[in-house]
Amino acid sequence: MALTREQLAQRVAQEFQDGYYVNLGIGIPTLAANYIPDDMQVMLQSENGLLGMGPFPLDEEIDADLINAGKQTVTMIEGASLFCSAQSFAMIRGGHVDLTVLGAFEVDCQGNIASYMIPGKLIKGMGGAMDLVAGADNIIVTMTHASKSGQSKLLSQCTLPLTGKNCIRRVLTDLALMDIEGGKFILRERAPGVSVEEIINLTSGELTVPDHVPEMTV
Amino acid sequence: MALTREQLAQRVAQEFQDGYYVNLGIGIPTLAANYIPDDMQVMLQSENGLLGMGPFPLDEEIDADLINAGKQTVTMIEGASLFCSAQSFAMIRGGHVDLTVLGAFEVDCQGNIASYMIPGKLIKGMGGAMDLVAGADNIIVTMTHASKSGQSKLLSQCTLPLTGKNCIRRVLTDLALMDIEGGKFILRERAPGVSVEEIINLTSGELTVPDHVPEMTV
Amino acid sequence: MSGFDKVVTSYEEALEGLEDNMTIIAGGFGLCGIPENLIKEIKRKGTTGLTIASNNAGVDGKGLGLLLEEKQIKKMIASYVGENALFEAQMMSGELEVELTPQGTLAEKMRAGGAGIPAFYTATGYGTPVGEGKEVREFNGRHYILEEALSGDFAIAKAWKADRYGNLMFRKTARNFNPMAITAGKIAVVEVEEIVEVGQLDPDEIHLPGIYVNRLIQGTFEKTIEQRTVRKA
Amino acid sequence: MSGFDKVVTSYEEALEGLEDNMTIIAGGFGLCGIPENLIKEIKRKGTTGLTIASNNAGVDGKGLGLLLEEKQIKKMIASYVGENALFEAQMMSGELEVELTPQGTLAEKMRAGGAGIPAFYTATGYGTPVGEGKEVREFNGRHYILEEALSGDFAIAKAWKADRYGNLMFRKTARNFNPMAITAGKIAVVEVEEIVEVGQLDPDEIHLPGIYVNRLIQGTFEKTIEQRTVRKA
Repeated sequence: MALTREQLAQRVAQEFQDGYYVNLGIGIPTLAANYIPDDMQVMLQSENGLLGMGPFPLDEEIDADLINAGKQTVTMIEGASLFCSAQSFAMIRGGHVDLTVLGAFEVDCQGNIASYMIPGKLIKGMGGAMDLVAGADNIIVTMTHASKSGQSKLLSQCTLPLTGKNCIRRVLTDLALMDIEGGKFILRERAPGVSVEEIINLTSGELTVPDHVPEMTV
Repeated sequence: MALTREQLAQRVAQEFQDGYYVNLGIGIPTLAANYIPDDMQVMLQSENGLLGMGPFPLDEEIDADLINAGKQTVTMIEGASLFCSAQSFAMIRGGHVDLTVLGAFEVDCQGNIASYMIPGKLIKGMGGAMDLVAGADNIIVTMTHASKSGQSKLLSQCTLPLTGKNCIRRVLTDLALMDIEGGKFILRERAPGVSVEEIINLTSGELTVPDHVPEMTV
Repeated sequence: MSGFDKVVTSYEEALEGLEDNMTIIAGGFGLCGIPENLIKEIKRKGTTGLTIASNNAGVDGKGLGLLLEEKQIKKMIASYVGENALFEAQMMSGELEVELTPQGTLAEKMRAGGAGIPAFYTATGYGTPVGEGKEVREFNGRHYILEEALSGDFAIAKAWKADRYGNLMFRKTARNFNPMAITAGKIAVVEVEEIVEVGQLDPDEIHLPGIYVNRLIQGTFEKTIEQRTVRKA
Repeated sequence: MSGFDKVVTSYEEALEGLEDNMTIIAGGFGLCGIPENLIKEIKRKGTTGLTIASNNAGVDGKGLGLLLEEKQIKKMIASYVGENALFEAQMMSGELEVELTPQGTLAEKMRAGGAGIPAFYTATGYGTPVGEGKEVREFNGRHYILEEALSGDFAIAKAWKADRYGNLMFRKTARNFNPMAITAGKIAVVEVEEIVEVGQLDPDEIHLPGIYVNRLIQGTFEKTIEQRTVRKA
């Protein structure tokens, strides 16, 4: 079975390590914050100028001056800090954030990512995504493995305008966890109940399948 | 008579305008702070990270954490602000300081300045001087007109390594106030009792002398 | 003797000298920390042909969205413009020129504009449409593109508290682009919630020194929330 | 679960991993805001062949002057080195390599090193010995030189107050180069006068977020004054 949004978030959370500073994109990545293990501290960076983002506020705690990068009202945890956008992206561009998780439209086996623009259709802008993919060594892209019509999103070459070139090393889809190495996808884990054949069929870019591909634990 | 140090400082202070942010170099420039007119507010920038420098402290006010760029203990005026060196030089390099006053070994009629190094003899470093001369539109260089042995310091071309190229427009010496325009020194004022001839004799670079050269008021 | 007192008492005075076809650098992220009254004054003035650099373009009827209604903006330099139907319509019709700039690059371009750095290299945007036509250079085996500084005839920004000399403090994530935007404006106009007397702010706690501020005005703010999200007690 | 607690309890632990021939970025201006105990620990360790970037090189017997005594420094990157006879002697004899860097360029190079900016243009130093061998480029009719970022294996710095997560506050002009130095170190070690519990610092008043800090230690400081100047009451 393909992973649900919650299961994707759970699997993302398995990448967290104690003491990690993490930037989570809008959508599924943000959900991963709900699955931080109890014996672990992870601090969330919001690129609009907050390190140490907490949960959504109680109704009476709402503060228009305290939002996240998705413009949602949020809170701060103890030990949080606030700063300007230049400092925030100094942190990101300078490689000080330990893990970045974000969504995409397409990823290819060169590590290219397209996530911000569908020409003639969707022109919203890249926000902080280009800085995030250029600044982080450790990035996980989360997305569905294929479009609703069954077109693979894991390509030999991205077809949409790129957000970043040769910067993605790990992709988590609803079907599989894959690394990108030497111009190939490498199948690391499959979603529970999903066969290797199904993943091969829905992966358009070159794919290496090790002898043993364990099921994810979610 | 050649101007005294105090008179030089007084003449420098005549360049101040109400609301000016000013960076004063070590030596005579610093003395100019003593001659800020009573009906005028001038704020002193110290490039180690202080805007709004006050007078030296009383003995009981001394604070090792509060010094100026000459490493002297200082105080802050009301309305002062503190910041890091990157911010301090963003201010300087970005042209936000209204007036910079600094000393020099030599100035030439191309607006070049040499102030930080005598090869084989004095190698202390440029500190913030190169940033100051590159960042300010409005700079006054103060120095003696000639060396003790009578060698002019106002040259057609600097002989010492440069602190900045083509950046000086105004020089105040113990004998004269001069502007630099179109590759020439222009004599604007002479020290009380100093003749135009004396200035001409001690100025090595090309000098334009207007018909009327008033005496300074100091 | 006005000295360093930056306070003006009307929004008209705050934006005196703003003319058609000028460039404005604006602070704010979404509708958070935007100079909302200064934007309203630009609408009232009717200044047109503006180039505006701001992370976002407001929403319909709020923030910079107000200036889109009257077609006062000729060009937007922004990182994300997804919340504004009017914006999309004007962009698609070609009435509005748009220069999409990555958020961190935009922040750094503003900072550079204020700090006398004419250009810098960044890996952000290399190999993407953002990098097209820009110089590429390798440092330590990695590719970077050259980005130039941004500065404007005016900066408009919002801070929380200021003293009369224009020393500024910001509040929470309403800080965002405001400090850099201010440094990048030839005439920097800042509106704040509270102006205190000189000497009331701790010099160590000032976020941006008053040297960057030309005009200061106290206003009242709507502070519209874009995405009101709460949790249950 | 150590999480974000950066506190170490000995100077030995604070500089664990510092080896011969490494590069260190150091905070401080003159003797103000220098990491004096970390410097003493480097002397005790006897690490040699060091390249150190710091605005100044201490004075005889104080600050980085301590490391000159033992000839532990191979190369200094500094803007002003005029207070140190030992320094001058070692430089003149060729034992010590010196790269004189304008103060503002040095600050910006450290900031760039921490911020992922590999290089930037500045007018500072154009047409001077500092510009020799560096690329010159014109922007808007003015000449600028290309300066590259600085970063180090270690950063050593001094702050005033910190929480256990390494969120830092500096005091008065002891801030100087410390924030940028910290961002430019692969391992950033900060000594402070006081460590408080997490939650004690106002997030809006933190000068540098703890994300840049790897190790934090509380020390006691001599705070030598170089030029004690007073006025009469």
